[in-house]
Amino acid sequence: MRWSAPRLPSRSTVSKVLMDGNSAIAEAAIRAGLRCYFGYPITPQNELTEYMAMHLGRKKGCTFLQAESEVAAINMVYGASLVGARAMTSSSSPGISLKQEGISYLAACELPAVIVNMQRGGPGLGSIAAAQSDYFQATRGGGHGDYRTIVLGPSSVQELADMTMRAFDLADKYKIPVMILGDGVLGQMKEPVEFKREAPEITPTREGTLQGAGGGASRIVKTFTSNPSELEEINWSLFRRYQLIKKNETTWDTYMTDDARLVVVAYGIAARIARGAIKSLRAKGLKVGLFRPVTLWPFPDEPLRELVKNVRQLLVFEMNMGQMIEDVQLALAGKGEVSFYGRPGGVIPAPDEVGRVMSRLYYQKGLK
Amino acid sequence: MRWSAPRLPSRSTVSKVLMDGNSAIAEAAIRAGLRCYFGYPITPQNELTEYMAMHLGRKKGCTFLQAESEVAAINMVYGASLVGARAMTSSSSPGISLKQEGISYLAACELPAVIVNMQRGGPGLGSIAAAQSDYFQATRGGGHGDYRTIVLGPSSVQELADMTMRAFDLADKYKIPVMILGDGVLGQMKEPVEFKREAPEITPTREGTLQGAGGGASRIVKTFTSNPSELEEINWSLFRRYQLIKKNETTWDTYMTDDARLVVVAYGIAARIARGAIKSLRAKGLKVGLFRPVTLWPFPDEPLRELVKNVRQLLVFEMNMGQMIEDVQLALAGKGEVSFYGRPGGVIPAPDEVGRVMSRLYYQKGLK
Amino acid sequence: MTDKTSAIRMVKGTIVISFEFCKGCELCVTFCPKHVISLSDRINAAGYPTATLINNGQCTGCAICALVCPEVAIEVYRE
Amino acid sequence: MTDKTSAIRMVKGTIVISFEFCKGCELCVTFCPKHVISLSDRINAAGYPTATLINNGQCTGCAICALVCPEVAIEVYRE
Amino acid sequence: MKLIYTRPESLKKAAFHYCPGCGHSVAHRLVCEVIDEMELRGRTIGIPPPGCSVFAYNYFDVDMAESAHGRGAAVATGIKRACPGIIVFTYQGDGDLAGIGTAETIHAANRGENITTIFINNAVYGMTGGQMAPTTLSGMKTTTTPYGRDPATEGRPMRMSEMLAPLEGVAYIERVAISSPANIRKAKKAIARAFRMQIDNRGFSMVEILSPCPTNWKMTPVQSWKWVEEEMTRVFPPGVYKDVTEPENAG
Amino acid sequence: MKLIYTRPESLKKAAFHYCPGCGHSVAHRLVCEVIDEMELRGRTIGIPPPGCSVFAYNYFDVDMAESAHGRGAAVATGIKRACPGIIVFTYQGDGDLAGIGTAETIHAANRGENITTIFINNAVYGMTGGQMAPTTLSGMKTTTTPYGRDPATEGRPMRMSEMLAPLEGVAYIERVAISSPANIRKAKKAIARAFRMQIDNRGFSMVEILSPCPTNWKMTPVQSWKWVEEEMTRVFPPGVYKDVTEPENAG
Amino acid sequence: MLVKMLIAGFGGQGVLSMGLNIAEAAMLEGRNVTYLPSYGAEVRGGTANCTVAISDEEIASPVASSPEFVVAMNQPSAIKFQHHIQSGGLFFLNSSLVETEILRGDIEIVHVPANKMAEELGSPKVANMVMLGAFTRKSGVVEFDSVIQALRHTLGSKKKLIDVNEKALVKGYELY
Amino acid sequence: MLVKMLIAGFGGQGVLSMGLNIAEAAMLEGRNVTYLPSYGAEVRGGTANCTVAISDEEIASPVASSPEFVVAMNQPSAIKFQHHIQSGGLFFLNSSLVETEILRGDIEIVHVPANKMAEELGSPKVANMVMLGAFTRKSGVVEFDSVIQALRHTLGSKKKLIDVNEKALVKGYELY
Ligand SMILES: Cc1ncc(C[n+]2csc(CCOP(=O)(O)OP(=O)(O)O)c2C)c(N)n1
Ligand SMILES: Cc1ncc(C[n+]2csc(CCOP(=O)(O)OP(=O)(O)O)c2C)c(N)n1
Ligand code: SF4
Ligand code: SF4
Ligand code: SF4
Ligand code: SF4
Ligand code: SF4
Ligand code: SF4
Ligand SMILES: [Mg+2]
Ligand SMILES: [Mg+2]
Repeated sequence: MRWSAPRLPSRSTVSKVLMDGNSAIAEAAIRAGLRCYFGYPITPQNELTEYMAMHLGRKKGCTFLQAESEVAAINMVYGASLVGARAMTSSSSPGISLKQEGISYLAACELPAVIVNMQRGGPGLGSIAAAQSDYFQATRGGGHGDYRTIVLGPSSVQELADMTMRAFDLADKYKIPVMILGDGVLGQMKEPVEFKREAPEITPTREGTLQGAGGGASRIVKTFTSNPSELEEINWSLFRRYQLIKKNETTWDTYMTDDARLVVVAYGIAARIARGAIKSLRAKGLKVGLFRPVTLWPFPDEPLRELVKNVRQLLVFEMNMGQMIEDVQLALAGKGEVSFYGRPGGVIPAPDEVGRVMSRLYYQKGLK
Repeated sequence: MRWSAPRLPSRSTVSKVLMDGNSAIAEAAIRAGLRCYFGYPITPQNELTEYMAMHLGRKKGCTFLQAESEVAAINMVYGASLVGARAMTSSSSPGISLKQEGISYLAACELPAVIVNMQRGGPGLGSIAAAQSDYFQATRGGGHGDYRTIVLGPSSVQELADMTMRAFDLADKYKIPVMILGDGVLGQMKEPVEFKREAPEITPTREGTLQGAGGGASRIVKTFTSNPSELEEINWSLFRRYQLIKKNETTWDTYMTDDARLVVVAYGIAARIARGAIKSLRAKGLKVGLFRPVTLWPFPDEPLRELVKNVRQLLVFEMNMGQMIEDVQLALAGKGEVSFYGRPGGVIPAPDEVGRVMSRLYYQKGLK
Repeated sequence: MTDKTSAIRMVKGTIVISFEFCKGCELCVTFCPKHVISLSDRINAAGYPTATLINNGQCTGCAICALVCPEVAIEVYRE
Repeated sequence: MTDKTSAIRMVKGTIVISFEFCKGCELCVTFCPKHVISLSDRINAAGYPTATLINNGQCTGCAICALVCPEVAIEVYRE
Repeated sequence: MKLIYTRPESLKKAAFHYCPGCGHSVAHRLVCEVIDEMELRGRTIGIPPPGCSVFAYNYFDVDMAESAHGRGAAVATGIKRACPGIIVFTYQGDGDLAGIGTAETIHAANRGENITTIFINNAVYGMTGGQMAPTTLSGMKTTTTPYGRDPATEGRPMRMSEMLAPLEGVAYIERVAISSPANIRKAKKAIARAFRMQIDNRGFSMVEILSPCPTNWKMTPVQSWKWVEEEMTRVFPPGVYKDVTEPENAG
Repeated sequence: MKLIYTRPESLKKAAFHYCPGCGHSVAHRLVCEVIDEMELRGRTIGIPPPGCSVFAYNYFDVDMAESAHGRGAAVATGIKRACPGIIVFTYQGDGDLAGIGTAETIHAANRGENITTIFINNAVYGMTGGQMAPTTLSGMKTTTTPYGRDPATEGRPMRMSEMLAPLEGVAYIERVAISSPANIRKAKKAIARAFRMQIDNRGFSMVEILSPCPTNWKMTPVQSWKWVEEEMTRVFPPGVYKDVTEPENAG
Repeated sequence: MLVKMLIAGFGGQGVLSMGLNIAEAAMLEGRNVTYLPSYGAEVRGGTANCTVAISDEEIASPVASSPEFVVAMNQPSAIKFQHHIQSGGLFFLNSSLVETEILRGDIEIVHVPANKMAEELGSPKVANMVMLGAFTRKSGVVEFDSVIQALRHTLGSKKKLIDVNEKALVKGYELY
Repeated sequence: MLVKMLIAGFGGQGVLSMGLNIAEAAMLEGRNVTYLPSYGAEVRGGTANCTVAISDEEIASPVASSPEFVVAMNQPSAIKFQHHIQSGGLFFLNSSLVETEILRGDIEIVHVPANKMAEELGSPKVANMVMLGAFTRKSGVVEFDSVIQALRHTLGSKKKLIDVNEKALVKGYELY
């Protein structure tokens, strides 16, 4: 057969590009009006930093800066956020540990910021493979003191992009640091992605931030409070904000739960794998479904409680030794029955494997 | 009345000395065979560092070193523990956040170490008053990856001393970092204390540690594992150790729970305050008691579950916005009824105040 | 400004020491080239003995006292 | 040592290059003062073309090749 | 008579919480005088540290934002990069700048961040009760060197001005002392010069101020000032360590 | 014929995972040769970093323990303080030592910790894919300086040997280059000298090794060696920066 | 019985050592005791205070929100703490330095011209010991003997110091 | 239908761009696709691989533990990955470099002398394109047109490069 060069009509889904998750976050952040990015190299999130170097650094009025460490980077974010710029940093597990003090300060000073954690296996230097073992750290605050950050758990490159935009909006709305809790695979894999906003010409400046006092009264941003009662009131006022966030922003997703007898609870890449497993099992007639927390904090406990009114058997599936399961158990308060399947250390189980665990449980528990 | 100088018979309880909690930890650590202390100043734990400067630094073969930062200090502890020395660091909330990466490494490398956190109000720089708001960080691992540390919650100067000795023994026994979770008041207050061990002449060296290979095979201590399956196995083997610790070392304390209708769950200084409140309420005929977790991790969930077989009403009292309450709820899985009273930010409520909360609850819930 | 200040008389220079701000550190006392400041036994609300101008006629208004005063407690006047 | 090595003949000096360790970086080729090493087209298991001694008689056993070889792939012999 | 000296405008009318004779108070005033004279109040942000000067925002009548311990240079970097038009100064102790903040300080200086650092070297960790600082003198007793700093195990005092000056991003570094009227005048000039560098976009500027801490040195205020003048300056010689606008000190 | 050169005993018989032409491999061998010749194998602990050399423990046949990124000097301090009889060396990259580990390095040096640091300066973060390091040359392209390092915003390359040498705790610092047979010989001598300082309890010793990274520099091995010789040494001049045993370099 | 006391004054007035002395004395008597100094940033302000609790039973909290006894060695402390004292409590005032009128009628006020008496003894530094003597006598929380013994224990071998301190203690004790 | 493929070889052989090309082609066809490169420390070892999954439905996991198609551009990859292929799968071997006997009987083996053919074209670098051409033809996972279009999109304006790559693609495509 002879082949002659084709003149193809463009069949492409024009607006989509094939992009890795890390770059997609970067592009989405730029389109969300990011002004300052401060990062430090660590696998598996380097593409994010490098994309910023390439694209943000040359944007008018914007800054890309490779900091000398993760500690410096988060404190630079603090500085940029102080003056109202949309600011961001990214890292992976060990680097995120080093940012904990800084995150606690951001939370204390009510400063918006977006922090990306592309988790890898741990503890210690661990592995650079994808894992979900920083769930506790992200949702309980690995830093000191009573505070929370909003934590988003995307499970595709498209969601990384969308949630990055949402993260900036939430951060500004509630004056709170927002963490995107991804993992190595999400960061590295390429998928078609569509960006739903155009980058603004001029990056926005949050109102009411320090800009120099001008002719007016000078302002103070501080966290040190020598009077405990005063600090207590600050703590409670943060708490009230957290309650509000819980009320307004809790997000989750379900898949085939309507008639399900067994529901998997999973987030991020694990949720996606579970979904694949569910599809296969449904084809075999098993009534299985998925409950996916999208905001990991606030955790969707109310909807989960609703769910167990109909579904008794849950399977929490995480790529760790069992962390989110505590939130599930807290939500259920003894209702329903919760099993666990975990693969820590960076092992990414195939949908089939998860499917086998599910069907075993399905038969064991007599759900047939 | 004229007074003439007395020749008193010594009525003193000879073996006791009046000592602040921070110094008591230091003295106990030295008697437990501490060889290396690495610290960095932060209120309210400076007396600990200063005691070490005064007493450990001059001990033969021992080292006191003020590090350039908390990050350096925890990594020096890592080094000293690598070669089998009993090693320790101490700090308070913000400084502990900075140690999270190092703690994760210690856990990953199965290296014993003792870490003291004299908590203060947070987040951010917060206040230097006593608080309990690092419970999540301590018990969930503020660092990255799947790991645990043993966490002890003393509530008197005597216990600080005793638990410090226990901490070193536990750390060595299970090759795990152990955290003493105190608070500013415990560190600062003086009480009579008795030390139950004499300091060894020569500080011990743990066996099987790196010492140079000698004539034998060289050894490796590492956490980086490029193969996820290998790392997974490491994670599970840690997990099995954690299960063992849970089985063997879970410790708790109860006070007047036998016939109690309302039981307060509290640890550390809060437990002590609650005890005072209970004493008064008992005098008024209210059947109230105290359940005190002594190991915060492993949390005594089994004993708590036992307890709620007889006591329906619990009141969790913490000097924070609600952290340990999650462990209580997880333990109970919906059994019993759990109320919460929290004072964050460094406020230390009086026993009377806690007593009022208790009695209000007592009557409200019809426990009379 | 504050309630209790050293009196001002008409001379070449003079100073006004804030009774409330002074902490009695004696730096002005030490550095005044004319030795015209001294610590009094008047204790302020913060518990400090306070400095006072003892020989107003000699003050040149050189402002050295103000320069060294850590509490910014001294105002200087000159003809 | 390894299975495939350059042959040794009796000369003033000679070298043995490990076929498995060599990564074909050509540093020995570049620095050998006698220009007696060259890259062959034999590819080892790691996928690298490997160096080989091409003119054994000229080798002085100066060990410069071993000094620069990053892979410690070269053993040097001298009379 | 004319009022010829009074409190600068950008210094709030509040009593300092510092100990009698403390150098922080003087440094505060000097910075405020410079800010007033250069008319920078409206476009300046100051970054105070944890340390005795943690409450500096109660005195400086400019926008102020606290930094985490040691991270002043990083915070200032973030501000300046986001808003290059703002004049940013950090105010840092020796524990803060030369201890925990070593990396942030050196790298900001090396990058030539266009910020100004007021570095208060009082040879101790003041706020936390007088522990050894990186700048503590050899043999000096502190609460963590109760037998005197031993150079063999604790090293010798770190000289930050000397260490930073050679970095190419540094525009200006001068070490001054709060120890006498003459030296206080010099200190003010140095501060003004440092701000000038920032206004002119010349890069990193720092004034190291040798500063008495009578409380932790266990001296009277007057003794402590004398000690700065006579002892500290021996180990930390005052002077201009870098000035890119003057050929002989351009480094 | 006599075997006159073969693999040093304390270098395991394993193929390196490094790229062809990488300087790490050479540095490993030299350190092992020195360890063998000084008969230190039995009482040495090495501290490799995260970085391309993270697997160094697969090659060095001495006790080895990984450190967290940048904390080599702190870990070594802990070891040496606990067991002064052990010979401790850290092996660190430029990102590790001059970036995140700046504070630990400077303070260990200032304290005169009796440890030896092998500092591999390859002007990039090798392991993570060739990002800018503090030592990246001005104008040099890396993955985070795609348009070349801009001194105006990213600073100029940091010279660690120059910065550390003046510290009084430092006994010995030399900068060498892996770029030619002669320079490799010098490198080995420097390494031996550094260990000698430690054995003699003289304080902190460091050998900075300019080291080719052909992969991230996008060069052939031979080009990369030449680049070290011709370009890197211009910015980082080789030489002895401190030697307390030689009057003229005693600092 | 649980008693709590708060002792306050300027940093240099020795209020912490007064508290410590009482605490040591109580310990020597074999009783439970806690001593809690005020700490941290406030210390810079120039004032200091400490709390001592003594009991034959376990002490729940070392903090005293409403102590039975308050000692105010200076004016600011007198103003600040007068409202903290329990009804029926004792308020010890260093009348050499305190000028404030105390307006509460439900507490007993004990005036001790501590500085004046110390100066009379030729050592102005021992005003705190004068106060301690008076406090011991009027409060009765610890035995005078125990206070002396605690003092000796604290001062150790410094014989000269012990003498002058003891003298001051006695003088205060004999005031009432 | 979900298909997964793994492409492996030495770092310099262009295995990642091969995978990317297929992924781009699939995207142009409007299908779901994931592309996952091997990353991190292993890359130092000199080998690289990537996985592409293509489906008309959502793709659950970008990882392929048992892909339908495996391309081995060198000997180590051939050895390492032969056991990963699904029964009935296709194993593409760069026969210019692979000498191993494949022992499995349940898979089909496709020999492509990619290096040899590339050299014949005068550009040894395009061995990967030769293989890609053959792969497209034999696997049928994407249209050849899409591969070409993806290639053009990737290479952009580099006309000369496009030409030689296209030639190699065609050559491989026409092999079967
Ligand atoms: C992470 C962290 N570690 C420790 C502290 C405690 N701390 C507060 S200020 C300070 C240092 C004060 O010394 P210096 O910087 O010299 O300032 P000075 O008080 O002497 O002016 C320390 C260690 C803290 N707030 N945060
Ligand atoms: C806290 C932390 N941050 C980041 C990393 C990722 N990381 C691993 S090695 C490295 C730097 C490598 O560069 P360099 O030190 O120059 O060594 P090289 O690879 O060039 O030899 C980085 C940033 C990490 N492991 N830990
Ligand atoms: S102005 Fe000069 S002369 Fe007058 S009091 Fe002050 S220092 Fe003395
Ligand atoms: S210098 Fe100021 S604070 Fe000090 S004594 Fe004089 S007026 Fe008072
Ligand atoms: S020993 Fe010398 S002459 Fe012989 S091959 Fe090696 S470099 Fe060339
Ligand atoms: S120097 Fe070594 S690795 Fe490089 S080509 Fe020569 S023998 Fe091979
Ligand atoms: S402790 Fe020292 S530095 Fe702090 S306020 Fe007092 S004198 Fe100043
Ligand atoms: S990336 Fe560079 S430093 Fe790392 S192994 Fe390859 S050549 Fe060596
Ligand atoms: Mg200081
Ligand atoms: Mg490097």
